[in-house]
Amino acid sequence: MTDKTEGEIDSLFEAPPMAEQERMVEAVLFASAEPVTVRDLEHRMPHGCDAGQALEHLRNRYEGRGVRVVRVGEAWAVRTAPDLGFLMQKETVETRKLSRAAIETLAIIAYHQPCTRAEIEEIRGVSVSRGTIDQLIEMEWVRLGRRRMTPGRPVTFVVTPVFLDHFGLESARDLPGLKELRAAGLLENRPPPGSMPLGEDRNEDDADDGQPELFEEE
Amino acid sequence: MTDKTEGEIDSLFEAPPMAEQERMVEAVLFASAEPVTVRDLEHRMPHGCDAGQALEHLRNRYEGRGVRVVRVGEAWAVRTAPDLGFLMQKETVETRKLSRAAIETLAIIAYHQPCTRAEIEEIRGVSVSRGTIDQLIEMEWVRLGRRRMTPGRPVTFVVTPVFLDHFGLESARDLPGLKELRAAGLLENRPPPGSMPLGEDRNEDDADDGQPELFEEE
Amino acid sequence: MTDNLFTEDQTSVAERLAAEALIVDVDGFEGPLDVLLTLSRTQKVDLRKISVLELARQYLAFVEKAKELRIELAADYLVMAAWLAFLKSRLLLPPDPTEEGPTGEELAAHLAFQLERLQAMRDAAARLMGQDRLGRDFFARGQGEDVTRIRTVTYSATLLDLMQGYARIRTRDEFRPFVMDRDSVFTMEQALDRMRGLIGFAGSWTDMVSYLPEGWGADPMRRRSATAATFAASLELVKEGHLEIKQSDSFAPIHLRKRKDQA
Repeated sequence: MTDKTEGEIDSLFEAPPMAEQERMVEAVLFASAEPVTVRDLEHRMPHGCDAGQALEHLRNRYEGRGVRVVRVGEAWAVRTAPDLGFLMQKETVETRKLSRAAIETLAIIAYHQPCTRAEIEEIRGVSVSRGTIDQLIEMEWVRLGRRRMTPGRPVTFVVTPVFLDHFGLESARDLPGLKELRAAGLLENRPPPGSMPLGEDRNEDDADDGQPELFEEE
Repeated sequence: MTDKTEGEIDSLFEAPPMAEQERMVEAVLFASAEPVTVRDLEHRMPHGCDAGQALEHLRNRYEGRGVRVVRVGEAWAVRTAPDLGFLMQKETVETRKLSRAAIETLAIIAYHQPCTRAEIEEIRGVSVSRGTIDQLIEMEWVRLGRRRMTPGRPVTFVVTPVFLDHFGLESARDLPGLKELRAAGLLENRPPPGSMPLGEDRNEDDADDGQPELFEEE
Repeated sequence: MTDNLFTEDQTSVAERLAAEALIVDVDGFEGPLDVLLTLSRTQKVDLRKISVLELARQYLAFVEKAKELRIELAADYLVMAAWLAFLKSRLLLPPDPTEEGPTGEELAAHLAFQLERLQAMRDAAARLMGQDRLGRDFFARGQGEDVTRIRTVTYSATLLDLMQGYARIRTRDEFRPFVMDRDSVFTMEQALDRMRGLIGFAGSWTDMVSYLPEGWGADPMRRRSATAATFAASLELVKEGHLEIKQSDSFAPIHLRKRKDQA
């Protein structure tokens, strides 16, 4: 032990070869039904491993196969290719039917996040029943975000990684049509001119700031 | 499959290419909660598929990978490679404070090593439970020393390099003596003033002399 | 359901039927904005080119009809009607330069924006629900392999713990002569033991001094210790409810007796 050179000692703690790291990531992702974060991967792998790089290799390897390596927010998971869904009908679990109000509320939260209850109500033009958001939270599709720094410090809602996983989205940025909606100005929280029965006085700056900020965070 | 000659209607029902069949088997094995039989595979796959052959292909493909296609009785399943089982363990480390009895026992062994159980008991003034010394040995802080050449040839205990390492000591001799402990205010626990004529100097020589002598033996 | 009725009407008859259906189904609407969005579809134009004036007329007609049919409309429908009537007047009358606040055009534009945004969100919701979905179109591992949790307990101790531990034992050694000295000390535990045996007989008030152990009365140091211990033990027994204690005056003798309700 005493006369080992630096190099020899180093090699003792050297990370396994990339091919081996890839195997490790493969095993962990396959074993877990839930997405696994890069951090968690590296936590489990031997010291010095680069899970991110191994993931990239693995992702390429599974390109076009029956299962794929997909990104879910900050985490990664193996999922079957969507075109093979027809083979899996046996596995299908009937998901709870969501009400129209719940679906719209979910979409508004997803596209406008972080989004307050007042904003949801402004967009839908009706009050949001307590049960609706509760249901989405219970399904783990929606969670509380940061409080809005406006008078009353209202809570905001954001979508969760479970939501992203369920809809096969890498991040909230990948929501279908998000770019177009934004370009059309339809994701703006445009303040109503003067006072209106449907509107509320909101801080425009805040509305503008809030969105990109949260999307960054996701 | 490509050399089918029976006409166009047949080609409509032609089985998908083997690569596609392999994808299907891959997806089904992955998603299924139970191992899947070849018969069940064929049942799910489009007409004319050869699940057995697709399985063989898939099996070869996973050769040496982080997951394998394994046979479970009559059925097939995807399983992580056995050599990567260590990745499937999540270690949680809980740190607990060593009991007072254990610390005192350890201290006596460290200061008086090599030290017999009878000596420890004499110094502590109470009997030492077997579990206490076992725990210290299990922690690799204490090990058995030479037997004492006295009647009954009792075993002795000494501290280990792991112990020294943990406490940042080069040797047990580095442990501060009583005089230093007192100087450091660690012997604050004085008898009530006036109640006794306890000579504070009484033991000082003893402390200084006693220890080197004991350590010499090691 | 009402959506369909309004997207497919082609003829005036169909429109009329639809309008009636609209009224009959008023409960099925999610508020005035939903009604407005439904009505706006009858204009068959891009929501961006919608005539808000026309929409206001349609809505007011809808509210009128509801009244005729004696359908109770929720307050927010009526508030919207009032607001649209106001908007209509603003749009029809030439702008009054002295009047403050937003112009009719600004208000109309905002309403059009709200309708467009609501429609966009409904479309987005439909697209979202049409995405490939976990458990329907793609699947997670069916048989997750459990991660076994290995719990390791490590014990920690610092050098300070060790030294303090040792110091504790060694100082105990130093106390030994003091411990030897304790033959002049009568402890409260000893006194308690003694008292417990005696109180059964203490039916009437008795001076506490009589409870002092034998041979402890002569030497002042021993007497002090025994008195203090006995007094402390007496208080303890009072606290436990076995004994009553009284002292008539400062420094007067302390009297004890068994508590009456005690067997």
